[in-house]
Amino acid sequence: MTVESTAARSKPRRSSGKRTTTSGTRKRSQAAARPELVQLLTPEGERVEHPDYSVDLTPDELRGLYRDMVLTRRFDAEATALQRQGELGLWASLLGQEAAQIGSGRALRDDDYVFPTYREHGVAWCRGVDPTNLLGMFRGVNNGGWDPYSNNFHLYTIVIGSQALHATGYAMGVAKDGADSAVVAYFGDGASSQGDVAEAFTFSAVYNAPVVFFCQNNQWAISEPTERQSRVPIYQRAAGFGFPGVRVDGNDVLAVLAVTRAALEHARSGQGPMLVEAFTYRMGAHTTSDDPTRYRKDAEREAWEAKDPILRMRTYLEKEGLIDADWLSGLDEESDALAQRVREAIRTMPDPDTMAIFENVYADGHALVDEERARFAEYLASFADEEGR
Amino acid sequence: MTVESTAARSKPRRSSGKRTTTSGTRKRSQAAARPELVQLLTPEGERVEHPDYSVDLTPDELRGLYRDMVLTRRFDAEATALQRQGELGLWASLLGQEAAQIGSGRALRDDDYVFPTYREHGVAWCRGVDPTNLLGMFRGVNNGGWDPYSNNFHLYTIVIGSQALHATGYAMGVAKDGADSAVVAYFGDGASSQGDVAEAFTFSAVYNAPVVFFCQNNQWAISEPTERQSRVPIYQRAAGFGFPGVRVDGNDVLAVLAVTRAALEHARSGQGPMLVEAFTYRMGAHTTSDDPTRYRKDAEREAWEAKDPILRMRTYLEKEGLIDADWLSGLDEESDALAQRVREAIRTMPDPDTMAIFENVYADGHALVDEERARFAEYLASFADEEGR
Amino acid sequence: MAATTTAKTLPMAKALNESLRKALETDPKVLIMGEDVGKLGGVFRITDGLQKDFGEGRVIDTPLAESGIIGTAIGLALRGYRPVAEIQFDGFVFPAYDQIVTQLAKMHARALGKVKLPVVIRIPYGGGIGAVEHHSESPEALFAHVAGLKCVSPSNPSDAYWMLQQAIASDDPVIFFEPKRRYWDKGEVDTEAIPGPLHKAAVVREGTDLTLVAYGPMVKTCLEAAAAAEEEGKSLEVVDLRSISPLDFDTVQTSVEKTGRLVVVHEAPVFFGSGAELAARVTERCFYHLEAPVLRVGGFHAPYPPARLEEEYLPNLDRVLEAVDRALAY
Amino acid sequence: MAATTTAKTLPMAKALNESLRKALETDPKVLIMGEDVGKLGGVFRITDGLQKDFGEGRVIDTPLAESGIIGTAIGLALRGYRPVAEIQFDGFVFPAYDQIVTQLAKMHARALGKVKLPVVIRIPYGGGIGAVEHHSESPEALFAHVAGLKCVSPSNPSDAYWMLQQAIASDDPVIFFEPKRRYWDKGEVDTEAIPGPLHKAAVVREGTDLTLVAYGPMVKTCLEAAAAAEEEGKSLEVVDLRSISPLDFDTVQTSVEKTGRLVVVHEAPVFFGSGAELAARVTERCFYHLEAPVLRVGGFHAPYPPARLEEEYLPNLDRVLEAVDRALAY
Ligand SMILES: Cc1ncc(C[n+]2csc(CCOP(=O)(O)OP(=O)(O)O)c2C)c(N)n1
Ligand SMILES: Cc1ncc(C[n+]2csc(CCOP(=O)(O)OP(=O)(O)O)c2C)c(N)n1
Ligand SMILES: [Mg+2]
Ligand SMILES: [Mg+2]
Repeated sequence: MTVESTAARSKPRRSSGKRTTTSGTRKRSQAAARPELVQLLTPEGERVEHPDYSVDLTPDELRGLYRDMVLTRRFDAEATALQRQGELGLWASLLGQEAAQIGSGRALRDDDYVFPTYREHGVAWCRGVDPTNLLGMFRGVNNGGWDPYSNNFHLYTIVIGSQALHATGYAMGVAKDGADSAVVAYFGDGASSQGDVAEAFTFSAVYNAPVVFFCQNNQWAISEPTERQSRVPIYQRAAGFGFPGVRVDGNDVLAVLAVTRAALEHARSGQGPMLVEAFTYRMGAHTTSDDPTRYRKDAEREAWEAKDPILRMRTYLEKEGLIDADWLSGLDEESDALAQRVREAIRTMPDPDTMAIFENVYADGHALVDEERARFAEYLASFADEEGR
Repeated sequence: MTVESTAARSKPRRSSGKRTTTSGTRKRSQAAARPELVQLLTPEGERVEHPDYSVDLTPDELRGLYRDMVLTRRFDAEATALQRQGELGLWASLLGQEAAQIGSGRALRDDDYVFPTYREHGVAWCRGVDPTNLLGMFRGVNNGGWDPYSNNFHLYTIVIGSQALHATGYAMGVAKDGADSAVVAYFGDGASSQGDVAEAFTFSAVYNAPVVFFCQNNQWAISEPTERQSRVPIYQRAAGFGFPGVRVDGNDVLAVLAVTRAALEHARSGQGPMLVEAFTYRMGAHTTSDDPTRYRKDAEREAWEAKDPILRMRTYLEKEGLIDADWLSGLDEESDALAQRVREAIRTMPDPDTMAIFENVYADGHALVDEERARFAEYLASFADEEGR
Repeated sequence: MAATTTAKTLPMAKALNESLRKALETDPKVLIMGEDVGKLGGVFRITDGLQKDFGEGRVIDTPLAESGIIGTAIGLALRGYRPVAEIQFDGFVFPAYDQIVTQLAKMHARALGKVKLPVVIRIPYGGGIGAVEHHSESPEALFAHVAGLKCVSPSNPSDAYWMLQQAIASDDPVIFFEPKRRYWDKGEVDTEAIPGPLHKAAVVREGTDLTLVAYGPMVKTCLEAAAAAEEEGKSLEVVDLRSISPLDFDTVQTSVEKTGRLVVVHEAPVFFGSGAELAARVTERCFYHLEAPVLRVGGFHAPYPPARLEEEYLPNLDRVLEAVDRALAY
Repeated sequence: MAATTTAKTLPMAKALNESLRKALETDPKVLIMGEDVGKLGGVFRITDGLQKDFGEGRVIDTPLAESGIIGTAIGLALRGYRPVAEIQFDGFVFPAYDQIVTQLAKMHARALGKVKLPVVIRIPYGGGIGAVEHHSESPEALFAHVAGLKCVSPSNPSDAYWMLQQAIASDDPVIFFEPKRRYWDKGEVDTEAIPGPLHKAAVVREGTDLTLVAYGPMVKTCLEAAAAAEEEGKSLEVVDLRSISPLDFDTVQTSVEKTGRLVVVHEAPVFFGSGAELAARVTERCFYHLEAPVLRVGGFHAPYPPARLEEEYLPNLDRVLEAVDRALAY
């Protein structure tokens, strides 16, 4: 019992610019006509074709995707290191999910709006959110340090699945406004079990809201494998709500880009929601607090390392002669600079003022907050007085 | 994009007893090989065949189904009348859904367990719950007046969809016990939008729990048509969670019986959950508080009257010569007797004792309840004293 | 508010309906959403006729899923809309509780003020209408405890009209508790008046011996109790809180400093209810003025009983007066 | 409980683990369910090793859906099981709130006593561990207000062990709040002792000038405050409530009748918190004994702050002593 995706019919919108045709190296994907997993670049770095999805990118665009993935990974590694050094209380690494995030993030238009989980550092990067801003909540200086509207990138949401409904409501608003932008809700394989995600499917389908549900199935929800959440592939969930679902190789940045573009186009063109399941892998721990050795085998990780999203892209670019040692060492320098910038930023990141506890609880104020703020200020002042004596 | 039901493969378990073969009057259902709607008896009272589902019933069994439907409808009409007379605060009529409820109710074994909504009076009848017991909560003397364990029929649940999870948990327990019984969760088309129902789908699929989700799609959730809940048929929801769904003509008691038996067998035989969508119609108001003229046309109701579940069965039984005027007038008498019994029962139904407010709040007691009970008793006694003076 | 030429006499249900109509007319960003709010006009007809006049795009029948209603209302608010969501009955707000408590209440703070959540959640609440389970509850304490939410409850048609206007105009999420048993009580509404602040309590009857504090459905009960007490020569002041979060302690304090005694009345269970907060704070503020402990009259620590018991269960004139007598006996 | 030969010194986390192990051993109907409770042993390792020893049929990793966890636990209980459900963190209990409040809490009453719901919901709660949003909250008031639930919170390893045994043995639903910042604090546990009643408070330090009341994580803070106050010549009595619903007012009353002053301390926001209920009821019971109003120390009416502010936000020794001074100044 399989559910065919109908996403294929809406062709991806092409970005302008000169293109190189790299079809010389393309092969048809090995599987039958419409394989379950959409793939355009094999783990070995070979371009393959898919009957429904394609991308046609300029060398600059191709290099750009690689650069995005490398920088994102470097930033992520730096954040993990900063957590070990005690600069962050926690870090949720995206290691292994770079293609899923950069591919989808680069499919977006500026006027699209994104609702992330807590792990979408690569998408944030594509949206232009300053990476150091992402660190605030993990350091414990705030619960989300950026203005969602400046990059159309919402705050990280920790309560699993709840942002799927926000995305749906936002998309209902987009449709009401007559805008042709789209909204993306990111969530994980674990989140697919939450009632809120199902309700988001229902609302978006009933109102035909322009929202793309982007599920990064990284195989694990902390210690639980995806089979604990579903006994069939997650992308199939969509059909029963009346909209298409598709599974894409989440470690293949080209395929993710192509599929997300198609899904966004589907949404923009008034066809309503679509579910993209990016089949990927969380190569690291769930967060820095987690110990994956308790629940999964090294062999599994090793198998997935062979499908690394960055490696395959590099192999491909090299084979195509699109990058060389010079370019790569330039990127290395850029990575180092980014890492250093992040390190410096964290060390100079100010602690919040104590009285920030009482700020922004309400937009229009609240008598009790005012009273408690005043009393607490007095209380704190009493120590200052004592010290002052 | 349609999702094929796979329910067909598990054949219904046949009940013992002598059977009449009524195939002489059977025709193949008009639609193609596997029509979306499973039907064994047309609105005109003609037996048709279905490639996947069949029933083979004795004349007594066939008459029994008719009798059940007639008595249930009569009880329901009486309850509606009692509400008008002020004996009940509210009544939720099942008018039009008799086949869905009797067909599924009669498919059950004694050791199966049922979780109803607030409208399953026909299922309660099949379970042997005294109909007058159903009136308690609508009269306002209790919130559910029967012992769920004596008939394996749980209390009515008003919070939409929540019982789907109870059914799933109960079924997980059945599986743990190694029992071969099954559990049925009833719910409506509106309920299909609730997150709890989706979570029940997820849990039951993941744990392979022996539960049948029986959705009576009566076309309306109060004033909202089913399209407000889903843009595809509800039975299709199941496939995306990894289990079969099937739509049955909910006004065809034979088809409902056949399909529910197959679903129960599916569950019992270790294949996990199954979703049955009984396509039916709420012929009356949502409840006695509702005014359907505000939101739906008479014509719709009239169209459905032509598909009445009781009429078609009567036509069939008469055509087959299985019932005659005598039998029918016997049933009339039985109906009148039932109605009278219900009327008498309600008039003698005692109001609860005031102190019942404090009863059964906890199984093991609670100091505050004891304190409040004592104080309130004193308070009430103070009036008695005054009056006594 | 004194009657003027622009005042009309309306039942509370109609006042709410007119208030919603006004909001829809005035601000194109205002949306109404909920179960059966469209053609049916809601089970209490509070949204009667609005979909017909403003269309399905502004008055939205939703799927039957409360978390979905509030979750999408949040998204709509983020997009610049001002959703007014209806929860059909008090007992059905809980599927949405997570969205309300972890998202709606906190998002403004989470965003360091960068986003606003002008969402109103209308909840018909309380008992006294002979309904079945889940249709008569008073869950206000479960919202008042949560920072980021405001909670109000009108007791009369004029407040219903104006407080709803103000709630919709507020940039904060407001839980708007409508005393369903008072929907059909009539009162004067002046739609041209200039209303007082949303979160200020009102002394609705002056007195000198004891202060009765209530909100929503119990204000009427307290006024009746005060009238009955007067016949016995007791002068009770009645304060209509109107707002439950924030609580207007100043008004209560002023009254208690005058009367020296306080009885708080609400339908919700007493244990961990609004009366506890009032008792605690007023005792702290008026320790030397109180001649008796603050007494509370409210629901018991038990599920709301079946309808045939609700008359005994609900605080009524007798129970209020019994507490008044106890307080006066100190 | 005094140390005996059967006592061992354990951190609270391990005491809870042993208590669960004991329950699984003793009663085949006991089940453990929750997110990551299996191989991982829970994010706090409270269920460490249990799935290995009792199998996947008794220690059940669930899909990521809290309403599903509690809803299926209810069904399992109806089938005769005794589920012990783990909610991973305080802030994630809200998706299950509807099942807890409208189903779990009421079903026994709804069935006129015909069904029992022996479900324990374990919730690691409270702050002080430097966590991100939703991982440091104290939502106990939101459960205590609801009839049909019992709420308890141990403050030390021995109580953790025994109260969990008793909660599992109870035929009522129990919300079991585990003070996560005390998981690693060690104490003596005598697994052969005969424990006192689950819902009785304990005087954990005797004193004469003022009573400090707390539960869970704040008991230690209060004991430290009492020790510090002693150096200043103030004698504070400390009561560990242990149970939040029911509250053991008798023990508190006895103490307050002796000391004449009461300060209640909890991490949860003060507004509509446990302290309000205690203040209201104790004032009513001890009106003529109280020489000062009951004062409350707790969280502010604001979302739990980011970790770098929690030290200031959380009640600590200084804030407790400041309230003590204020109470003594009356
Ligand atoms: C409602 C809720 N329950 C539990 C948690 C704790 N939790 C945080 S992440 C996580 C697993 C999420 O898995 P998945 O959705 O697959 O996303 P991933 O972390 O793999 O990216 C859990 C259980 C939470 N944040 N919210
Ligand atoms: C959680 C919840 N929300 C709202 C309601 C109010 N309500 C009662 S019945 C109903 C419609 C149910 O429709 P459906 O599931 O199709 O069942 P039907 O009444 O048609 O049998 C609604 C909205 C409720 N009981 N529970
Ligand atoms: Mg995952
Ligand atoms: Mg229906």
